Amino acid sequence: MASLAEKRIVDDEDHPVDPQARPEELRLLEALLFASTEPLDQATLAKRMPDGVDIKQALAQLQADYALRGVNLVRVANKWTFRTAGDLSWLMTRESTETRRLSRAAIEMLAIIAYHQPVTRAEIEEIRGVVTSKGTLDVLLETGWIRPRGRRKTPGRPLTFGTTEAFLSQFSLEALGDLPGLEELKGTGLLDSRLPSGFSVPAPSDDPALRDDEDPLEIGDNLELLLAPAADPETGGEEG
Amino acid sequence: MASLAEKRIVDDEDHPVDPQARPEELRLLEALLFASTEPLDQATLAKRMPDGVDIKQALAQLQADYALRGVNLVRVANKWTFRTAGDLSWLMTRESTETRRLSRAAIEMLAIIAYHQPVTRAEIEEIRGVVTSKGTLDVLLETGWIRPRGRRKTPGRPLTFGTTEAFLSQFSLEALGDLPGLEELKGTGLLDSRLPSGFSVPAPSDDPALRDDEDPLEIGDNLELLLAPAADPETGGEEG
Amino acid sequence: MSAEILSFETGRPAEIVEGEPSLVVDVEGYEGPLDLLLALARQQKVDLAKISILALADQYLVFIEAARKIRLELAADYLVMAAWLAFLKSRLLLPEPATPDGPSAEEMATALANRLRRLEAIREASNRLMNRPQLQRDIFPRGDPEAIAEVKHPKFTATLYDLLTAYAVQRQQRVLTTVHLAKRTVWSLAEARASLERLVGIAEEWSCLDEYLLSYVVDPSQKATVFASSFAAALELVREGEMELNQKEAFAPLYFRKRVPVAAAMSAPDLPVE
Repeated sequence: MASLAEKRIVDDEDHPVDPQARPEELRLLEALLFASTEPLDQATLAKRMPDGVDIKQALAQLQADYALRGVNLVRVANKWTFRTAGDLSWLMTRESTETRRLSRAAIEMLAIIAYHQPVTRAEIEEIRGVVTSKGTLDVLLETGWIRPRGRRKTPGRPLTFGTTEAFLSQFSLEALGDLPGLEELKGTGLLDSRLPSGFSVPAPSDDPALRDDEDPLEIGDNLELLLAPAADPETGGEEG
Repeated sequence: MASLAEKRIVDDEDHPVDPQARPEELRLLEALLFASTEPLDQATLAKRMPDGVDIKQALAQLQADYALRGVNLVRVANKWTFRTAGDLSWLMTRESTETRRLSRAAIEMLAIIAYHQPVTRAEIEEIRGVVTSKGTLDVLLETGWIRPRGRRKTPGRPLTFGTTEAFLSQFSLEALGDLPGLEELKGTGLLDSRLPSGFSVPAPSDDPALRDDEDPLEIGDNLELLLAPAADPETGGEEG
Repeated sequence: MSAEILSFETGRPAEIVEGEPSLVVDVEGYEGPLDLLLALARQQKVDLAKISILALADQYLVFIEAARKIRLELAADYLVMAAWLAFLKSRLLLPEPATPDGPSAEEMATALANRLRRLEAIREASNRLMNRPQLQRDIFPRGDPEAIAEVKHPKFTATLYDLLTAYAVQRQQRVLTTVHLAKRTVWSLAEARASLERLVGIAEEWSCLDEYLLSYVVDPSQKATVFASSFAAALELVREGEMELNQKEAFAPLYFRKRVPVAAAMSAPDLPVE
């Protein structure tokens, strides 16, 4: 097997500028690295390669060979492997849109926010009569149809939620005021006409100006943190 | 994205002899083909590549680039993929997974199916002069190299068998026409299963389109059931 | 040792050399009569196209005869082939009839030669196929392919109708639920009577109804309904003779006890002393 190294030297002398005369050990290395199911370290490669090959130098040369290619030879945790060139990572992703139906809980919560905004989570729960899971709120925030708009000036300073422009365009509404009121809902049969006299439906408004009882969100308010434990009555309820 | 093609021309003009100035599309192609688990066909590649790239020409160039390397670009079943060079199999022994050794009967049966497809079990037995055990057929089906493709329009409507893409991939065949010795066999008229016949030697074909004398498999055809009693002369004999 | 004896007894020794030195009678090694014929034909060491079918038939019949002598169990198809070859041999040796009905002996011989050539050809082809570089044996795909990441952008769907229905249903549900809860706060006469009956059963002595009722009234807002229902129920029980009521004056506490039989009632009622 030492003949390989010799052969190479001979080749180099015979055709010093022939770019095709590639040392055989580079072929072996690239085949081994290509087929391996995991990155290989130098010792493992040396064991598999013919004797007398300078693995370190061969790896360096192979790395140079592939440096400008779409596939590079990289060293990860002292092991060698082929990887797609970093600048081509865009090629390795496929984007797709996936249509998802909102859950019933989410659409119910969205409806309350639309009609009663600005509204806090506790108020939503008061109206719905059930506690809302944080997951439902997350999904709604992901739709981009609702947004936290401020904080209620009450103890605990809970977040207030309102709808966005994306909400209007999703439901083909010119303005939030186009949401049907009590009489219209009764007219379409969605609301029972024999409801008690005290029953009312608010005239919704998504005016971005904060109400008197709202504080602005602070700069740096981390929404993820804001929505977590403290604002989650479920976890609180379990303890009670 | 057309800028890529332009860029290349500019590069070529600027550095007409710079060996490093490799067209960007070759980088993209090698990245895609290197990364993929499955061989990719030209249409799939075209979809992922920028517009205006001559994929066919780029593939040819890439194939030439890798021809002398330890990893070659090969075409299998009309799809492109990188494979380790065939002459390096001695090096790769440790990578090889223990593949099940096929019995002589199974190998012969596979060859008959490959060269005579579409072919029925009775025709296979006619050529081999022995009944085939269901076990042999099961083993072959398990490899994924053969598949039932339809039913012959003859009494009993026996299943016809053919090879799959996995077969081409396993034996590094670009297409069925590359089967070794196919031309000689056709020349001697030995591929015609009917004796003795001097004319119209049928060429084997894995074209999924059914032949005139084939019916499609019915929806809900249960392969397990199909291959069992009725199609099995051995078990059939026990019942008779 | 025992294995050897056993194989001798079953008449299936591995090797029995017959008259022809090259002929090894071991039918187990062949895959059917055609395979055996092909092996015999190869011994003629000529191109299969030029093989002597007559000589081949002779060899086959000799082999079969030898196998039968050593009581080798022969599958039926070996014997069928032997019979067919014997028939073919006789046809080949006899002059052909002027107008043969079926295929001539020559045609039958050619057909057999062709079958042998075809089997030989497919054997050769399968060898060449298996000798091709095979995937995972000789050549290898990328061992650690990089997955193409699928980035999914969710697109949510909901209609205005969904939204309005959800709103109306929730609001309406709340209203109805409230009405329902209000109903449950009333203590019915039946409930009051059932409770009193249970209590009277154990109250031999005068007991204060108010104290008893208060223990039942969890929610202060229910006090009125509990007292009203219990009073009505108590009057009913007195009318039925199940219980006795005693009140010193208007708005004074009410005392009750189980009504005692007439005999016992003769003794003076001893009212509880506060």
